Amino acid sequence: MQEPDLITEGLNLLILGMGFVFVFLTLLVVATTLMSKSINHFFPEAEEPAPAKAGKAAALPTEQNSEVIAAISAAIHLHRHRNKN
Amino acid sequence: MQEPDLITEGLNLLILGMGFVFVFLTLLVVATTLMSKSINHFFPEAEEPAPAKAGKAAALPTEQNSEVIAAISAAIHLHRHRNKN
Amino acid sequence: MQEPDLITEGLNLLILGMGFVFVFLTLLVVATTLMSKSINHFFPEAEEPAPAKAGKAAALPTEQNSEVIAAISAAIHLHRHRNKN
Amino acid sequence: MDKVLLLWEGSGLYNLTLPQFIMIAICLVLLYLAIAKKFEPLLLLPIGFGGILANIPEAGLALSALDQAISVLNPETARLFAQELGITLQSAAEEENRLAIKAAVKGLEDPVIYKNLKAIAAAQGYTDGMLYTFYKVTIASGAAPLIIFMGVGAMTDFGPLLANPRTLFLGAAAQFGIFATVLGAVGLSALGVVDFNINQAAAIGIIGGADGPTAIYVSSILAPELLGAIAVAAYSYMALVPLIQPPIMRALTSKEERSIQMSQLRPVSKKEKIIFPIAVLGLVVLFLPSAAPLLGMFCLGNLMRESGVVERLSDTAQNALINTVTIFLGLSVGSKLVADLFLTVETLGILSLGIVAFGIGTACGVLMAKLMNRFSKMPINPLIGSAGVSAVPMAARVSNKVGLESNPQNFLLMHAMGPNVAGVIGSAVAAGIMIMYLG
Amino acid sequence: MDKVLLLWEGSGLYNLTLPQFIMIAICLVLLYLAIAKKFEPLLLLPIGFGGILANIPEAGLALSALDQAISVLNPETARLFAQELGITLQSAAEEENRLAIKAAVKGLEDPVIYKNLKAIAAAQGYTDGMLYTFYKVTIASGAAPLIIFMGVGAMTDFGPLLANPRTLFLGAAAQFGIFATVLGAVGLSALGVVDFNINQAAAIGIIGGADGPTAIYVSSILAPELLGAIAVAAYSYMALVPLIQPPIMRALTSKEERSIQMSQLRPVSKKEKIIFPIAVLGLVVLFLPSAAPLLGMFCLGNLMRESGVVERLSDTAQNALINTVTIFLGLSVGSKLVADLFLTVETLGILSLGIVAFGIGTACGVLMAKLMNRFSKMPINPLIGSAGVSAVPMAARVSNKVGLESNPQNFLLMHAMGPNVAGVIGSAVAAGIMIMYLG
Amino acid sequence: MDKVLLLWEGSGLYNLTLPQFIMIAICLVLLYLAIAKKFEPLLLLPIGFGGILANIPEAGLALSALDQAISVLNPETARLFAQELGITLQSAAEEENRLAIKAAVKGLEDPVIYKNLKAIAAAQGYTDGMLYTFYKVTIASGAAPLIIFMGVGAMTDFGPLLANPRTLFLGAAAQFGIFATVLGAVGLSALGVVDFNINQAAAIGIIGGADGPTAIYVSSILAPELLGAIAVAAYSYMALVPLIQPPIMRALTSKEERSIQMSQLRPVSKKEKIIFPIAVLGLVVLFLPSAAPLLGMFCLGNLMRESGVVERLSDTAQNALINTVTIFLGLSVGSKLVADLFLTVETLGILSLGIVAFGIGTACGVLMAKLMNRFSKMPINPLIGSAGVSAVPMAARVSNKVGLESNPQNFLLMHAMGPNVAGVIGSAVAAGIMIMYLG
Ligand code: NA
Ligand code: NA
Ligand code: NA
Repeated sequence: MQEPDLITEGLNLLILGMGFVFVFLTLLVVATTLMSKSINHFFPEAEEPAPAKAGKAAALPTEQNSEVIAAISAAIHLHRHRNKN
Repeated sequence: MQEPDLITEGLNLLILGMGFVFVFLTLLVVATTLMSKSINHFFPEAEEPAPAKAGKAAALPTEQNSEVIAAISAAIHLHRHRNKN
Repeated sequence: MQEPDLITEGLNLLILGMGFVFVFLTLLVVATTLMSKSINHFFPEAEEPAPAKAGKAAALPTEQNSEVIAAISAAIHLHRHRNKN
Repeated sequence: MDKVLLLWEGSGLYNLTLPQFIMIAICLVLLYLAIAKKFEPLLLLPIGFGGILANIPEAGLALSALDQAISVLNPETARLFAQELGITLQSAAEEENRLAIKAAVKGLEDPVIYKNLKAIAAAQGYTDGMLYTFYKVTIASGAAPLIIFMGVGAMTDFGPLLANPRTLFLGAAAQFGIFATVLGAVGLSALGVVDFNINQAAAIGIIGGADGPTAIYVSSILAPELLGAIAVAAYSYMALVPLIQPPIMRALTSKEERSIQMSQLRPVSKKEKIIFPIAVLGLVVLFLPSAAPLLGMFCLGNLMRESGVVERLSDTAQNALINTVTIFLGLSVGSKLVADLFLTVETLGILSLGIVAFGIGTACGVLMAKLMNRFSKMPINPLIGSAGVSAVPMAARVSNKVGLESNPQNFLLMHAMGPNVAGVIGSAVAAGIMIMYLG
Repeated sequence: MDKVLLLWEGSGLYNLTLPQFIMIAICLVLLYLAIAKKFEPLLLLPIGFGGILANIPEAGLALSALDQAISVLNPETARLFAQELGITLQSAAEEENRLAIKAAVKGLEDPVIYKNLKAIAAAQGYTDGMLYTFYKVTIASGAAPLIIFMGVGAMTDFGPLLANPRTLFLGAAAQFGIFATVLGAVGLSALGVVDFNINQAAAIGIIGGADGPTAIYVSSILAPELLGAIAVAAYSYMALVPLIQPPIMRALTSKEERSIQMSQLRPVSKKEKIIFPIAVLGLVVLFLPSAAPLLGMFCLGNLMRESGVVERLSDTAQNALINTVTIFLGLSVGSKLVADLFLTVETLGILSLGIVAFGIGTACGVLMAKLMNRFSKMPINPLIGSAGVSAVPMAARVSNKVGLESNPQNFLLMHAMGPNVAGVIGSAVAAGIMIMYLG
Repeated sequence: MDKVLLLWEGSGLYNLTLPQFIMIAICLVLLYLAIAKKFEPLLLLPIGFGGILANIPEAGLALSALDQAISVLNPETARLFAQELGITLQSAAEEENRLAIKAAVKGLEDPVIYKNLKAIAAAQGYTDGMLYTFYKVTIASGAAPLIIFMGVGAMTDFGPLLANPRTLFLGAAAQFGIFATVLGAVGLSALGVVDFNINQAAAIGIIGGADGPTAIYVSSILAPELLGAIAVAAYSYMALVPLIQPPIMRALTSKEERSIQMSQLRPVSKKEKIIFPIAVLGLVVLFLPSAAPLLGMFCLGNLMRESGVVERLSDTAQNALINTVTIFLGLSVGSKLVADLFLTVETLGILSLGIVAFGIGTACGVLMAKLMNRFSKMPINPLIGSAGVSAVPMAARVSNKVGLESNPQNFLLMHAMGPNVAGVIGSAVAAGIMIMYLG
């Protein structure tokens, strides 16, 4: 008796599971599409993505960059100094 | 009967708390002033703070700096090389 | 009665411990030597160590280097520009 | 088909209650403030997100295994619980049995039976919800606010304070907001508006300390049931400092006072900075042992920073460690934003009292600065008094900004950093007194 | 001399069993694959190493204190255990007593007695093995896979998915591999080949999700005894994706289909990226509360990334935190590679079913893409369907590579990233359904 | 006014005992050494700070909830404890009742009653002290020293050892310091000077291993009550290596021996470095399972380093993870510096024996090198023998420095790194034997 039950359970899980996965992701497609459309309609921002990205990249390493720039300045100073001699 | 007790407790806490906060921070003012005076008297170190700060900044990124310097040298080398042509 | 037992235990531990440490590390010497010999025999790789090391050093900071190089390029550009004036 | 029904009956849409819906909306507002308005995003983003998770119906993320077992009691578990509790379940209806057991557990006094119930729930396959686990590890253990306080210590520069130690008095005066709010809370209770006991009143007062980890630490000890509202109030009002403080500062000062220029701060030697955290710790040892966890970890962080010999530890305390703990602390605070804890009239009381606390603290700081100005040779701009509430470094920036309005050459930022960090010490001292007196 | 004998009798060489030897050899193969072949080394290196540690004879690193006490039962502990269990030890032979107690503990139903036995073992000086401790803290608590999932969320860019949301269907179709494998597992059981119950079958199926943390999370809830084999299978097959997928992809598509060029993806605004994780969370709240831990942490990580206001938290979630958790997760998974759990016919079943799951998932993704192509104006290259199994970012790279073979100008990588991350969501949804239905 | 009295009676000044004062002074000396003299500051700074916190009167930071409940026993808790313990409290005086209960708890054998007492204390509102919590999580669990050892493994380059494997013998010989010290400790006990049992003697001996995590791990298992003194001794003497070793090294060698130039080390291939940690693990599996936690984690760290495929994990193990654990390990060790554990004649014994252990280890390393020189073709400078005690990398630097004194062209640093890391393996092996024999 146990085997048929097990297979039934497996089939149930298959149908229920795939059904729900599709329902859920379909809802997500709908939600995402609506969301994107309304955002692009109400807040049309042609140029935003690019600066946003750049902003992110620049956020953390500022301190580092200043060090780097200091090092470079020093190196260039040295380089000019040596060139003179 | 409970309400007056609660208010008394609140008043107690107010008087005791503010009193103790002032006592504690006054002691801290005294301790800090004495500490600073004795340190500046026994170890007069006009120039220490600045190198201390520099030392701290330089502590960790040494390894990084060497990389940076290597990169700079390479770049400058390239730059000189290109200038020649 | 307890003291002599304790000393016996200490002596036991000394003999057993030092004995085993030597046995273990001797086995390790043997294993290591055999391992090194067979590796260098079957995979003679005169030049591997160096690139391996370089590879390791280069693994993580790639992203960083690109930043550094961008910074350097900017600095050099600036430097050339200023030299012109 | 039964199974589809099961899925539907287990769905959020089917089970969502109005209070849960309202809480989720509130949490979305918190996320909006954190992201779009940059309201203390490091804390309010995880708090808001955790709040949403905590209110997902049927997920039980904020419940312990025992609470979950009781909330969805199956007959077998009910039987075992009843046996352990020594009660008999007469009713045929499962729901009545569930309520009987719930009431019996609530009234339970014997901790050994309680432990056994927990063991039974675990054996029946119930597990602690994710947020409950995070709460237990980070806040109930007391560890997370202390670790964050260590990181804050490692980020704090006591230089401006050491250059002008009298600014500690400003940090003391601003704590009046804390204790006045306690009085306000017990007053509201006496009037019958809300019902706070003295411990809850003290935990609410600490909002006036304007210091997140201190507020969370104190309320986790004195009134964990209010922790969600208190933390949200504390962080929100800290973000609102640029709106709350300036009107009060302007009302209490004349234009001449606001234009006072302060003399430049003397340089502070490395030795002084190293000894200062040890001196603070010494005073804690001598006078206020109950503040030892908070101020101890704060001083440890600062000593790691200033000693200069453990850069790696200081660096980790300021970055990887504090960031990790912040994520889980935020989620854990969010776990206290469940509807039945938050949607109460008490929360409204907390939010109202909290803003009063900020206002009183600001006013007392400014007034104290004016008072000190009478007795001192060195001039003190009263605007730096408001920075005594803490809210580091926002309050110091506000002092600077209001100062610049009156005198464009008057840079108060460094002078305001003294009372600003003094306020952190002051509220930790106040926290220690409350824990000692009530804990 | 007795002591030398003791040392010898306590040595690994004296106690090593053949199954332990085989397991150590298998783990060395895992290390070889991780290091020399770069098979998902971040996980397989610690898993393989943990597996060796778990199989060291006499070390008991993967055993709890109670298990250790039972495995080397001394007479005094035996007496105390027998007293607590309420059994009488008649036998003079210690080994017989040990087996009697072992059987009694195995058959024990009362969780309170179980707790007491643990207390007795601890009082007798037995301690949890190192790997057991790691397992308890990281996996049994559920925390580690969730924290890793948060980090993965913080590393994921949903831009390509948002630019073309229909690719979510590909991520849905590829989950068929999961459920088909469940059916295969119960089928094998029905045939009597192996003996899986429905929970075990579900945990095996999730291998087809091609997502490590999800697989570990699900099997830790539904079938912890199979966790070692399932995790090894999941990560190994993820590493083998470049070998498994291309033949299936080629068999199901014509050269023309493989050469289809897709139109360039539109730019996606920052606002869309911020709202997307909140939208996913909203659907979880409404429809699938049981997926809240997994998808909640994933969305939190992604929101931290995209909001741009908590860079420090996002950075820690992607680096120090996820790396730390990965080390201990790997070792903990390794603790389930002990011989008596792994060297079974079930493991062979799991390994066979796992690769079938990958194959079916791949095929369904490709077929779904072909189906969508019939009904859609915008052309879809069916090769990106295979990326719907997840295995981020390997599967997307495979789509790109196979695409380039047919048309050297056809760069599918970005297009394949959409279904690729959709597959992550898809398998988390599938995981939620399984946990709800069976957990 | 009563309340002010309460504040005063709760203050540290009122309650500070002389022993606590002395301990705080000792901890300040540790901080001074760490900061001003750079004595192993990464550990000694948190240890010293933790020691101060542990000795704050009335704060109870190093006490468990149960210990706190007993130390400030209120009548209600006393009644509940007495009931659980099955004793009757006849006395009217609370202090007598307290002592009666304290004695009963100390003599308690039944772990179940002990667990129940803990539950009662928690229910009465007592909580574990902060340092006690840290100790429980980091050291009592065994995790922290092992995680640090993993980080040390990830920082260790076995290249010099692999280029000259015979230096392993130097690392073996230097462990004589460990076992000789054990003998010394039992000898002192036999003479009645102090009272160490064999487990305590073994834990003291491990100081001679000159390896912090190993010393902490071993003493947490064999003699947790001595952990504070042992850790302080181990780290202090490691910092003093440049003072302790050179006189011994000079006394045992002639100027000619010290001037011996060693041939340059051969380059070691990446493959050898990858296989070495696996080979060490293999020997552990075969011969010394009890060393598996220590050497296993060490080898894992080294394999992560050398394999080159898990850079992120290796990087985290060497930085964020080891730093975090170091902070809490240090504080936890500090929690064992409470006056009644530390201010004993045993501590003086430990400190004396510890330095003897370092001396003997150094001497044996040097003598072994001289012995090897007799039988070997390749010359060995006996100065590198002293590096066999571990104390990485300080001892190797000392070898180099003393070598340069005799011959300014003689750079011994790389040659000394071989025995230096061999000493780490050697003392972990010794630790394994002790745990096996006594644990
Ligand atoms: Na404050
Ligand atoms: Na998937
Ligand atoms: Na050693």
